[in-house]
Formats: sequence, structure tokens, C-alpha cells
Amino acid sequence: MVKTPFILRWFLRLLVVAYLVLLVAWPVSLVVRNTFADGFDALAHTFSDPYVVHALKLTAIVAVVSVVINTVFGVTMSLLLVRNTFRGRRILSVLLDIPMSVSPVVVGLALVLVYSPTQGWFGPTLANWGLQVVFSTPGIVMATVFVALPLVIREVVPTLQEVGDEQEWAARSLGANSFQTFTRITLPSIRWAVIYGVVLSLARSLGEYGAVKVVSGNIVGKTQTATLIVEERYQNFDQPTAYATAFLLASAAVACLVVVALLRPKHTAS
Amino acid sequence: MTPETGVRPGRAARKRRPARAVSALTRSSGLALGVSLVWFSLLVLIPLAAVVVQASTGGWDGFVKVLQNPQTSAALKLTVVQALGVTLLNVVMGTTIAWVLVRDRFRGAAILDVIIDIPFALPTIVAGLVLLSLYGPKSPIDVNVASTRAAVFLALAFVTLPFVVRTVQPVLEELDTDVEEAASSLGATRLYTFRRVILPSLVPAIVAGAGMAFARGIAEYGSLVLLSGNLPFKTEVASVRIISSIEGGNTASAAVVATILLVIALVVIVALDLLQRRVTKRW
Amino acid sequence: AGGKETTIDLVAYSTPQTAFGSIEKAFQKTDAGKDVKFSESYGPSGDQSRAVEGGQPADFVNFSLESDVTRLVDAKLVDSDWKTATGHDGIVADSVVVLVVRKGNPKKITGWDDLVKPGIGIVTPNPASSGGARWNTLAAYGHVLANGGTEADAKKYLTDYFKHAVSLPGSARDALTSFTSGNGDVLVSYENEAILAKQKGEDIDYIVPDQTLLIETPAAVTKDAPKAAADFRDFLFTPEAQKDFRESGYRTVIDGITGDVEGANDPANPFPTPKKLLTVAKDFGGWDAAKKKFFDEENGIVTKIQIATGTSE
Amino acid sequence: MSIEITGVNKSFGDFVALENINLSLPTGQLTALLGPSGGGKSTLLRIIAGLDHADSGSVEIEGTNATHLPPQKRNVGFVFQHYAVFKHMSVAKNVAFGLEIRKRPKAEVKQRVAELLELVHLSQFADRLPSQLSGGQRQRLALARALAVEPSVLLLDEPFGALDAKVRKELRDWLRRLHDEVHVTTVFVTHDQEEALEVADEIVVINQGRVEQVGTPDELYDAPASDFVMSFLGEATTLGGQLIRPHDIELTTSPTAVGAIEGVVSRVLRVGFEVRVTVLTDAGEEVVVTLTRTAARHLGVDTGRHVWLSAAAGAVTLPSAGLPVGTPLTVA
Amino acid sequence: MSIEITGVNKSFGDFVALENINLSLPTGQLTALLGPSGGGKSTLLRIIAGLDHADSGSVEIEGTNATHLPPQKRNVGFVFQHYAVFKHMSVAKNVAFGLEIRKRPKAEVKQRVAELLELVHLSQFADRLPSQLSGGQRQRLALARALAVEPSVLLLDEPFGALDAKVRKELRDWLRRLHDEVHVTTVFVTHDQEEALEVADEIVVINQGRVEQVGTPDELYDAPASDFVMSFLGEATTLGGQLIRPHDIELTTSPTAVGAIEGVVSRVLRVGFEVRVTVLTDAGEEVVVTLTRTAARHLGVDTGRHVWLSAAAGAVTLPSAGLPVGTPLTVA
Ligand SMILES: Nc1ncnc2c1ncn2[C@@H]1O[C@H](COP(=O)(O)OP(=O)(O)OP(=O)(O)O)[C@@H](O)[C@H]1O
Ligand SMILES: Nc1ncnc2c1ncn2[C@@H]1O[C@H](COP(=O)(O)OP(=O)(O)OP(=O)(O)O)[C@@H](O)[C@H]1O
Ligand SMILES: [Mg+2]
Ligand SMILES: [Mg+2]
Ligand SMILES: O=S(=O)([O-])[O-]
Repeated sequence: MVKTPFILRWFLRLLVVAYLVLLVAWPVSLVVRNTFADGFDALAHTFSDPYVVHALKLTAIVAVVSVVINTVFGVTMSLLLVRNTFRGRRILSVLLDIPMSVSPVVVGLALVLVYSPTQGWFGPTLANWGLQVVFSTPGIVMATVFVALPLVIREVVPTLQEVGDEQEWAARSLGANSFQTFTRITLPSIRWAVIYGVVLSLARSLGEYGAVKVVSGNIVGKTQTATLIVEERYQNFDQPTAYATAFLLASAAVACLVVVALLRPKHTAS
Repeated sequence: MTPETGVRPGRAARKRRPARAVSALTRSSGLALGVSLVWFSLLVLIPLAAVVVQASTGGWDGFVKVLQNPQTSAALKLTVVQALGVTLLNVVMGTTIAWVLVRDRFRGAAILDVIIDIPFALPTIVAGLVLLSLYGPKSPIDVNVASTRAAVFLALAFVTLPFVVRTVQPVLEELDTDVEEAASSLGATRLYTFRRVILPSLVPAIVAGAGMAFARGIAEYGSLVLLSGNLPFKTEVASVRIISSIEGGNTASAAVVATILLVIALVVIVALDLLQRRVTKRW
Repeated sequence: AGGKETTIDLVAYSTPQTAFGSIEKAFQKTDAGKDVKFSESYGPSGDQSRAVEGGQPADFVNFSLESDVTRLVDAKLVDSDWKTATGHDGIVADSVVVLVVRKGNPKKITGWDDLVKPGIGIVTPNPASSGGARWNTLAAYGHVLANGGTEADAKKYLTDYFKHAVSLPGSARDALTSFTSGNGDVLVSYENEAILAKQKGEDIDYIVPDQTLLIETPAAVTKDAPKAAADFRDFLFTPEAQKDFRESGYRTVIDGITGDVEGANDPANPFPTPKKLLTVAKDFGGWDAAKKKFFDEENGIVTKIQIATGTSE
Repeated sequence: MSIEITGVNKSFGDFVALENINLSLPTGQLTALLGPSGGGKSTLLRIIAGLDHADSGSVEIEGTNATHLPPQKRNVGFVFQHYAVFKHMSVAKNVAFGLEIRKRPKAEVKQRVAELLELVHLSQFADRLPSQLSGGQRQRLALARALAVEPSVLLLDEPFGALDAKVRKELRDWLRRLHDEVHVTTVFVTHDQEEALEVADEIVVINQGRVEQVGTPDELYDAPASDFVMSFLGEATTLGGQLIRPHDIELTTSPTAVGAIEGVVSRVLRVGFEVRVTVLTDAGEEVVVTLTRTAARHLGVDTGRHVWLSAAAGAVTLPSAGLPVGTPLTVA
Repeated sequence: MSIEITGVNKSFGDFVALENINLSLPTGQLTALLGPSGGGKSTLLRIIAGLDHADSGSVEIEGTNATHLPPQKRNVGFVFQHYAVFKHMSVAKNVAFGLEIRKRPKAEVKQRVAELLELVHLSQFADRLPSQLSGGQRQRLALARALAVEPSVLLLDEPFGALDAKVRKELRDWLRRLHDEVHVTTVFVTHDQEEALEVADEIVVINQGRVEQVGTPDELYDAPASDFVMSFLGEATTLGGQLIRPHDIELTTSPTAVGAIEGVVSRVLRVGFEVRVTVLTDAGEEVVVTLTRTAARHLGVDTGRHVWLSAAAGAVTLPSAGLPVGTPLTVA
């Protein structure tokens, strides 16, 4: 492999380190510092607060469900977009980016407009069937899925294009059906893209506030997610709990990537 | 590795004639497309349609009136300009970061790699708080951007950081190095190789990341409010106008602003897409 | 009620959360509240009201603005006689608009006029996005009238006031956070917020200006609410409950409650009566009129002033 | 008939890659597809394998119409010109892939992979990733992978392209032997005429998307249907306006034969066992004559020597159309 | 000396890819690197080009120590075994790349690209993307791209691997001619012994990371330093335990020569102009003998016929060590 010249390499390194430290590392270190200002007290206190524990659990469930949905949907969509042509493909591709551009409050508003049990387009019907969407967990999941929707697709599509389909055809010729080709050849080739997509979606799902606030009703001990409780606790002067919970959310995103880094083979071939 | 892993002969031709049998949807992919579309409609398209319906209750006049409101149009302008600026920054810095993380795995790079996604996971209030305490009136390095446009920019840079980095990274991982070698043997410097050989392969990923960064940028609110101060005509972003309208009981004009943002996002995403096509064609 | 458990869905704006914590406990000790549980939700007043309108389960609501209850009346979720169903016009707690300053009052703020002196930065929640914050604006405007000024003087003052604003966060609590994080020199807020913040150890002081506005927070029960909800609402007017409100910084709606209030400027005399206390009903013709006059998205005074100050820069 | 191709056409945009191809390849036959670069060989092979679809025409494999069958249902082994090895799998995993898909018992898979790696001399590289292999090693890997599944039809796109003559010959012999033993129908693309002549039962010459000639190696060599086939299969040179093989020219140092063409030796090149003599005739033709080394030594051929050239008895000649073969390219 | 390689070693992990390589390639010489797959040819070429770095040893190009010079400063043209064409650039853009870096005037670039595309027969494909080319076309593109910059050293890794004999010969002749005209120092890897023998001034045989022999084509053919070189350069067979070229065996139908070895013809294969006769000797040796078609016809060689074999006068023989060449591989 061709080496980058020494000076350029160091320049880029310094630039990136400076940028990331100033923009992320330093601010985040404040969260850590505030969390551990009194040693482990804040964390211990946080874990002994049943409402916080409930919120953390709810967030974990919502995040996992949302990530699973978005990953399945995202990978399927990406494959359809890259490996097939059909009418309206490009329009669909553009529409898939739209959820990102919707203000979280509007996401909430939009979901309420359709799924509100009292005024929504479908809400009353669904309520008759006994399905409460808004102000309960399904609504929170929908809002979370909504705001993180394009992440997996936008990760996977470019990589899928770059990898090409030659290896897939080779697998076909060796007798693999579509599913086998996908799981054994395509998925391993795009694994980094999927992993980054999953990590991003997870982080986004953990951190979403605005949309979830609107559709959850923020009912303490029921529909209150971790982010909502951070907001609430901070504003009620319980800053240690707020920071500790925020710290836990950030840690989850980091942990996810650390696991990935550990799983990564020591010298990847290139 | 073979140089043509990217596109197998036949693909380009397929694009030209979409009717070809190779490209036609098989039954199972047709089914998958159907299910995906239903889900996408239930989750995104129908709710957004409801918003647009709300917006159109005031008719065309509703749109004109909202756009004529100087405070709203100022907020829209600020939002778009800042989002574009941040997108540009992300294109440059995001690509650089991805490059350094993938190709220059120096000691400590792993630490940088794991913090990239934190801006997403951090609740917005905490993000706002820590940014404010570092770059606000109490800044330990005497950089006070609070209540200025720079604050909007800073907050947006923070929340949009992961997009370009994370879209470019996997493509760089998969990119074959032999073309880089070919370029350097033809006399290209590292920078030239990057510009002419590597970058074109990254363009789709960069554009995907940029599109999302822009979209998120025009929609963001939570993390920038503490830092920016929401000052009308100065640091007030479009989302605040939406919230104000909702608070003022005027869902229709909130929906109008939301719809305008949707249209702007669509235009920018389509423009980016076209740009990408032109750029990748030209190279 | 024979051991059968009832749950009251309580939806309220953010501030009284602490007060409700102790009031609920007290209520559960009464006969009416024996088997009652609470399911609580707190948030910005307008958001909460709209959520209930949109179908969020609610038996008992408490907002910072009357119009947030009116919305539910219009949605036929609350009976239109909610004001008369109890005494006190449905108002469960009062407060006044105050000026919060940094500890020791380094800028020597004593009243409204000091806010528009050179070099002073004001933090106040954005009246457009925070319904509750509209009290502040009316207070700032009204103090001019109370001093005998004309509407034009008041507009002039309000214009200066917004020129001095360095931060207009989305809600009252965001504004407090912004202020304690270092923004501005003075925060326009509510007395109960200031007291609560001091109780929680924030480094602030507050000034009750000579002319200020009475803040009244209404509560109501919804139509389909269980009887326990009405019992709970009625319980709020008992001295026991009012004492809890008082301890978390509110002014009571019934007389005769005493005791020190920690966090107040003078704990022994926590709620001095301002020289001139304006009310929305008396001085601004009620919320409907005030909303139209000041906060209309097109022609409201505040809207126009914001445009004028914004575009003049 | 194992593979029956009828009226196959294929265009890429305006470009016609295959034009009305009709071929029948009997079961168990070893067929070589031979033709110049860009002639359409890979395209045809891909259509047989189901990796591409013809615009029109049909493909029948072992009696069933396979025109619309997906590749995995055709039981066809394919070696890609560009190998298309699975980058993220080790060498052994690559070879095992097809077997694992077929859910063969673990022990069998292991043994078979070992055998195949042995065959292609890659045993010591079993655990490497493809990126750590040399070009030829990758090609051998691709070959082993395709062979592993014992397909009923083997399609090989330049399977030995990157291999040296020795390994190439080993594998070629092995392929021939495998073929003779199990009678798998095999089609392989090659650009090596000698390879085609030596290994194939039948050769299909493809040029510019059309089949130029189909026949046994001897038929093609002895009775080329066109000057294209003649000059493509083995060397050819022009002697008195006639296309002729350099081996079929008799070179004498005195004008013995009637009508022999006189010329001067302009270049003598020895290539191993052979000697290639270039003669400039008095008519200005550059004729290449190949002699054995013994014959050359015997005749004393040397640059500047006057010689006489004539077609040997029974030599195949064709009128040379168009550009004479070996027209020098201008140095750019 | 144009390229001077001293004491170069290269390992990949534990695997030794190159071991103490010392070579000097004079300016203007055309050198062929020949050797079995995985021998280290590409690795050596990559080290010369600066695309890989030796673990130890030095590389000197045109008198300057290039060991630590980046590739773009070496003015070396490189053709990659896997082409490494720029996927997102048209054919013409690919060829123009190096010229544009050198900021040549637009008109010149255009003309030069046109010339080169003409040379490699790709003119009509100038605007296509590489993904729309056949394998051979891609290789020609890669070749044209490397030639465009007129480097002082040309390194070609199997530049003709995917081309048919005809195009291959054209390009080879062209390369030879270009070389003779501008005397660019050229090193090319090939797996085709005949190509090496025919084109190269000097051949370097590399096996298992070591240089086996360096010499002119004739030296290598006539005086192979080892049985490896002998059997690798041209065919070899064993006759009475001696390695010998099939061409160097005299076949008679009666026991004329003293010490001739008796055997029975087991297989006769005609390959174009030649006939390959396999003889099973009474000692159980399988000997391959090559005859011209005329000679074979003359002698009446046929399966089952008793023949006598002896080494021709002046034939090169070497004691055959280890496995006899052509040991059949077992069908897995
Ligand atoms: N990155 C690598 N890691 C480990 N081994 C490698 C790597 N690259 C090459 N090798 C090994 O080094 C040896 C020499 O490789 P090289 O590519 O030089 O062979 P070659 O002579 O060019 O062969 P071929 O004719 O097949 O292309 C091979 O055995 C190969 O497996
Ligand atoms: N996707 C494509 N778009 C346009 N033309 C194409 C495409 N794929 C192949 N072609 C053209 O079709 C013709 C036949 O290609 P094919 O790959 O079958 O050639 P081939 O005979 O295998 O050649 P080679 O020996 O060089 O591999 C070539 O001229 C090629 O340029
Ligand atoms: Mg081909
Ligand atoms: Mg090689
Ligand atoms: O919570 S408030 O709406 O009163 O700011």
C-alpha cells in the first residue's frame, strides 16, 4: 500500500484530533466529570431510583426494537435500491431521506395527527381494535424509528455499490440461493456499513427527545424514557441523576463501538 | 483483488434500459418492496401527508402569508444557511476524519473512533449544557459564542458530526488499494490520488452523509436552544417558529413551515443527487 | 372505596412537581385518597394541554395558563363549569413575576427600569414558544402602565426590554438553566421558580419588583375522571395542601397559612406584597383579550416589537 | 444434448455483443471457446450460466429449458475471468462454500477441500485471505472453488490465464483426465490457441459476436473456414498473396521447386527448439518461415542469404483478404 | 546500470516471499521475470516500483538510491496484474491520467491518448467505462495507461495475460520495437516461457523467492543451471533417468543407435504442426517425444508401435532429481 507522506499524515492527524477534541471529547468529558464529581454516588443513586431504572429499561427496549426494525428495513431497502431497478426507484430513494429533515416536534405532531386515539386518521379505529399507539410504547417506537430511519440505508447503499455484485454472482453459480447469497456473501461484505448504521441508529434512538416527548406523554414510570428523565431531572435540580443518566446513554453508544472494535480482526486485509 | 468488483459488465447497460430481465424484480424482492413500502407509508408518508394536509387548510395564501412574515422568513433563511454551512464543514472534516480513522490507524485513533457517535446519544439538553459551559460566557478558553450565529453553527456541527464520518468509513474500508497504487505509479502525489481516484469513489457516500447532515441541520432544535438563545432575526431557527405557531394555537402555519422545510430538504437532496451524478460522470 | 384501587392520571406543567409529590402523599392519608394511586406526567404547559387534547389519558390537569384549560373545554374533555365547580375560580396556586439576579446582585438591579440600562442582558423564556412565559411579558408591559405611563411608553419599554434580551429559551425552566449556566445578568421568572432554585442551592437572588403581575395557575378534572380526581382537586384547597404549595414557593389561594419558607429572600416573611399587583383579568381584560392584543402571530404587540427589534439590528 | 443454445442475441445499448448464436454442445464434451479479446466469449459463458440474460433466444441445459432459470438452479460450475473470490473468506472457506451450501457433512467437506487445495497446490495457504495470494494463486483458488461442487456443467472463463506453462499443463491434463473420467460437460474460454488445440474435443471460434467456425481441432487447423480462423489458429503468413502457415513453407537455398519465390533472409530468431526466419521477397513481401533448429543448421540459414520459398505439398492456403497479417503497428 | 537491486528480502509475516535478491538490469534492456505462480515476481516488481517496501536491501534506479522514494517520484510505468484501472473514469480519461498530472497541453494529451488507444485497438471504446469492457480490453487499457507517460522504466506484470496470441504478438512486437527505438528499461513478468524466450534480452528465473538463474534466452535454454530451470523453460521429459527436451529425443522404428531405449507408443497427439508421442519404455518410464508432423508421418508412428529412443547429438540432459516431471496428479 502506498504510504501517505509524513507531514501530510501528521497534519491530518492533528487536524482531526483537534477537531474531535474540541467538538466532542472535551464537552463529553464534562459529562463524565459531572457524573463522577462525587465518586460513584450519582451512579449509585441513579440505579436506586426506580423511575430512572424504569426509564432506562424502556429506553433499552425501545432502542433495541427500533434498531432491529430499522436495520431489517434499511438493509432490505438498500438491496432493493442498488440491486434492482423498478419504477419510482429514484423518487423512493429521495423520499427515504426525508424523515431526517423533519423537526422532532413535527414528527410527533405528524404521528399524533394520524394515530391520536381521539382525533387521528387511524387512531380511533386502532383504539377500537384495542391498539393504543400514541402515548404508549408503540408510539415511542414509531417516533424513534422515524427519526433514525435513513441511517442504515445511507450507510449501506454506498458500500453496496462499491462492493459490486461479482462475488454475489459467484455464490449463485455455486448453488447459493438468494438468502444464502445474502447471508454469506453480501452481508459480510457490507458488515462495516451495517455495523456503523446500527451504532448510529442506536445512538440516535437513545438520544431522541423531541419526537418522543410529544408521542409518549412523558408519563412518569410508564412512558418516560431515559432522555425525558434526563431533561426532567435536570430541570428539577437533580443534576447528578441527569448527568449520570446521560453518561449511561453515551456509554451505551461507546460500548457498542468498543465491542465492534474488539470483534474486528487484528489485521484486516486490504 | 480485481479492479472491477464495483460494477460487473452489464450494470451500466442495465441502467440504460431498465426493462432488462436481469433488473426486473423477482417475486420475493417484489414482496419485500411491497412490505417495505407499506411500512414506510404508515410510518412516514401518511403522517407527513397529514402535516401537508394541515398546511394546505389555509390554501396557497397560507403559504404566502407565512413566508411574508419577516420573522419566519428570517428564521428559514438562517436555518438553511447554517445547515448548508455545517454540511460543507462536514463534507470536509467528516471525510478527513474517516480517512484518518481508516487509513492512519495511529495509537489513540480507536478512542477517537468510539466517541464519534456520542453526539447522537447525548440527550439534547446535556449537549446544550456542556457546549454552553465550554463555549458560553463561562468558557474556560474565553470563547464565548453564546447567543450568536456561531452558536447555531457550533451546535449543528456537534449534532451532525457522525453522518459523513460514518457513511464514508465503510466505503473506505471496502475500497481497493490497487488503484491508488496505479495512480502513484503514474506520478500522482498522495493528494492528487485522493482527489482524482479515491474521492470519486467516496462521492456517493459523502453525498449520502451530507444529505442527512443537511436534513438534520434544518430540523434541529433541542441542542442549540441553550447556546443560541433563540433570538428572533438573529439566532432563531425554523423549528422554533414551528413550536411557536403550535403554542400560539396555529397548527396550520406550523404545518406550513414544516412543509416548506420538507420541500427545501427535498430540493437539496435531489440537487446533491444530481451533483453526485454529474461529478461521478465527469471524473 | 372498599379497597378497590383507583389511579388518577395527573397531567401538569413542570413547576409544581415537587409540590404535588408531597400533596399526593398527604391526600393518600385521607379517607378519599386511601386507595388512590397517581400516574404523573409533567412538561411545558401548552405541550401537556395539547397532549390531553390529542388523547393522552388525564383525570386531573394543572396548567400554568387558563387558556390551556380552555383548550380542553373546547375539546369537550373538561366541563365548561370547571371554574365554578370549586371555589377560587379553579386557581390552585399563585405566584408573581420576579427578577432573578446573580448572588449578591452585582449589577444592582432593583426594578424593571434597571433591566434596560446599558450593559444589562436579559434572559426570559420566549413568549412565543412558552405559554407560561407570557406572564413575564405582560408584567414588563404592565409595570409601565402601573406607574402611570401610556401604552406608547409601555411599548417603548417592551421594545428596549427585548433589545436587551440575550437569550429567549423555549420554556421557563430552559431559561433558568440558561441563566445559571452564565447567560445574561437578569432572568425574568416566577417567584416560586426562584425560591425552588434557591432551595436547591443555585447561586441566585431575586427581587420582587414594586409593580408586578399575579400569576394564577388553574386546575381541573376531566369529564370521565373518577370521583377520586375531583376529591383530589378539592383536597388542593385544604390548608394541608396549600401549605405544601407554599413550601415549594407558591403563594397560597387561601388565607391563614403561615410558616417559614426556605429559599425565600426572607424566610420569615417569604411573600411580601408588592406595591402594585396587576392581574390579567383586571389589567388586561382576561387571557383571551391579552392573547389577541399581545401575542397574535400577525398583529400582536409582542410580535411587532420582536420584528422591530430584530430588523433594526 | 447437454447444452443447446438457440438464436441467442445480446446487446449492450447499441453495441451488439452476441449475434444469433446457435450451438449444441453434447454431454461430456470438452469445448473451447476461442476468439479475440472482446469477441463475446465471456458474455456467452455468462448467459449459459444464467449470470446474464440474452435479449432473445434460449438456453437449454440437460434437456430442460434454462433460459429463465436462476444460476443456482443450473448446477453449473463457473470460473470467473476475474476470479471473483470471496474476499472475506479464507482460501479453505472459499472452496468449501459450495459444499456447505449443499449441506454436505463436515468431514466430507474438509476432506474434499483438502484434496482440491492439494490439486491446485494451495494446501499451505488454506488459512490465508485472498488478498494475501498472488495472482496465479487466486486463479487456482477460483478453479478449486468451482470444481468443488462437481457440477454437471463446468464453465471456465480463462481458467489458466495467469498460470505458467507448467502448472497450466498439469491442471489442463488434470481437467482432461477428470473430464474423461466423469464426463462432465465442459466449456472453457481460452486465448491460448495451443491450449485449445491440445485439450478440446471441439473448438468454437467466436469473433465480433458471431460464431466463425465450429469443429474439432484438426478440422479447424487443416480446413479453416476463413482467413480469420486460419490466422487466429496458429501462426500464418502471406506467401505470394496466399495465407499459409510458416511451418508449411519449404525453404531451400537454391531454386529447386517450380514457381518458388525468391527472397533474402532479413532476420533469424531462435525460439527454443524452433527457428523463425523472416524473408523479404523480391516482391516486397515479408514472409515468416518456421524451421526446426536442426533443419536451419543444416541449411545454413543466415541474415542476408538468398533463399527460395514454396508451399509444401498438402499445405493449407487461403487467399489473404484485407490487411496482411503482421502489419507493423506504428509506435505511438 | 539502470536498476540495481541489492540484498532485497521481503517477508509477509513468517512467509518469506523474497530472499536475498541481487540483480542488475542495464539501461535499455528488456528483461523477463519468469517463474512459477507465487514465486515472488509481482512482489519484486512492486518493490522496484515503490509500491511495496523491502524488509532489507536497496533499490537503485538510474543511479539514484530509490529505496525510500515514493512511487510517484520514480518515473516508473507499471502495469498491474489485475489491471487496477480507474473504475469511475472513461477509457480515455484513464489513459490521460498520467499526462494530466504532468500538465501536458490539452491538445497533446488528446492526440497521445488517441494514438495509444489506436495501438491497443480500443479507439472505439474511448468513452466507455471500464466496467463495460471485456477482460482483455481492460488489460489493454491498463497497458496503454502505463505507456502514456513514457516512463524511464517500464514494469509490466503479466501485461498480455488475458490476450489471445494474435493481439499478444502484435503488442509484443510493438513493445520490442518501442524498446529498440527509445531504449526504455523494461521488466516484464510473464508466465509464458515462449514469450520470454522470444522477446527478452535477458531472463530472470525466480522460484520460491530466490533467483534460480539469470541469462540470455539461449543460455537458459541450452545450459539450464538446474533441473528446475530446464523443466520450467520449455518442455522436458525423462529418458533413462535423465531430464531431456522432447525435441532432443531421436525416435527410430528400429534399434539403430547404441544404448537406445526400447518402448511402445502409448498415445499420439497432434497439436497443429507438431505431433506429441508418448512412449512407455520397457523400464516403465513415460517419455514424451515431439516430432514434426512430416517426421511422424514419415516414420509411421502409431499407438502400439515398438520404437527406440535416444538422445540426439548435442542434446542437453540433466540428471532428473526428485519427482519426475509430469507425474500425474490424482483426480480428487
Ligand atoms: N499480503 C500478503 N500476505 C501474505 N503473503 C503474501 C502477500 N502477498 C503475497 N504473498 C505471498 O507471497 C508469495 C509471492 O507473491 P507474488 O504475488 O510475488 O507471486 P507471483 O510470483 O507474482 O505469482 P503469480 O504468478 O501467481 O502472480 C506468494 O506465495 C503469495 O502468497
Ligand atoms: N456492460 C457492458 N456494456 C457495454 N459493453 C459491454 C459490456 N460488457 C461487455 N461489453 C462489450 O461486449 C463485448 C464482448 O465482451 P466479452 O466480455 O464477452 O468479451 P470476451 O470475448 O470475453 O473478451 P476477453 O477475451 O477480452 O475477455 C466487448 O467488446 C465488450 O466491450
Ligand atoms: Mg472475457
Ligand atoms: Mg503475480
Ligand atoms: O413550562 S412553561 O410553559 O410554563 O414554560
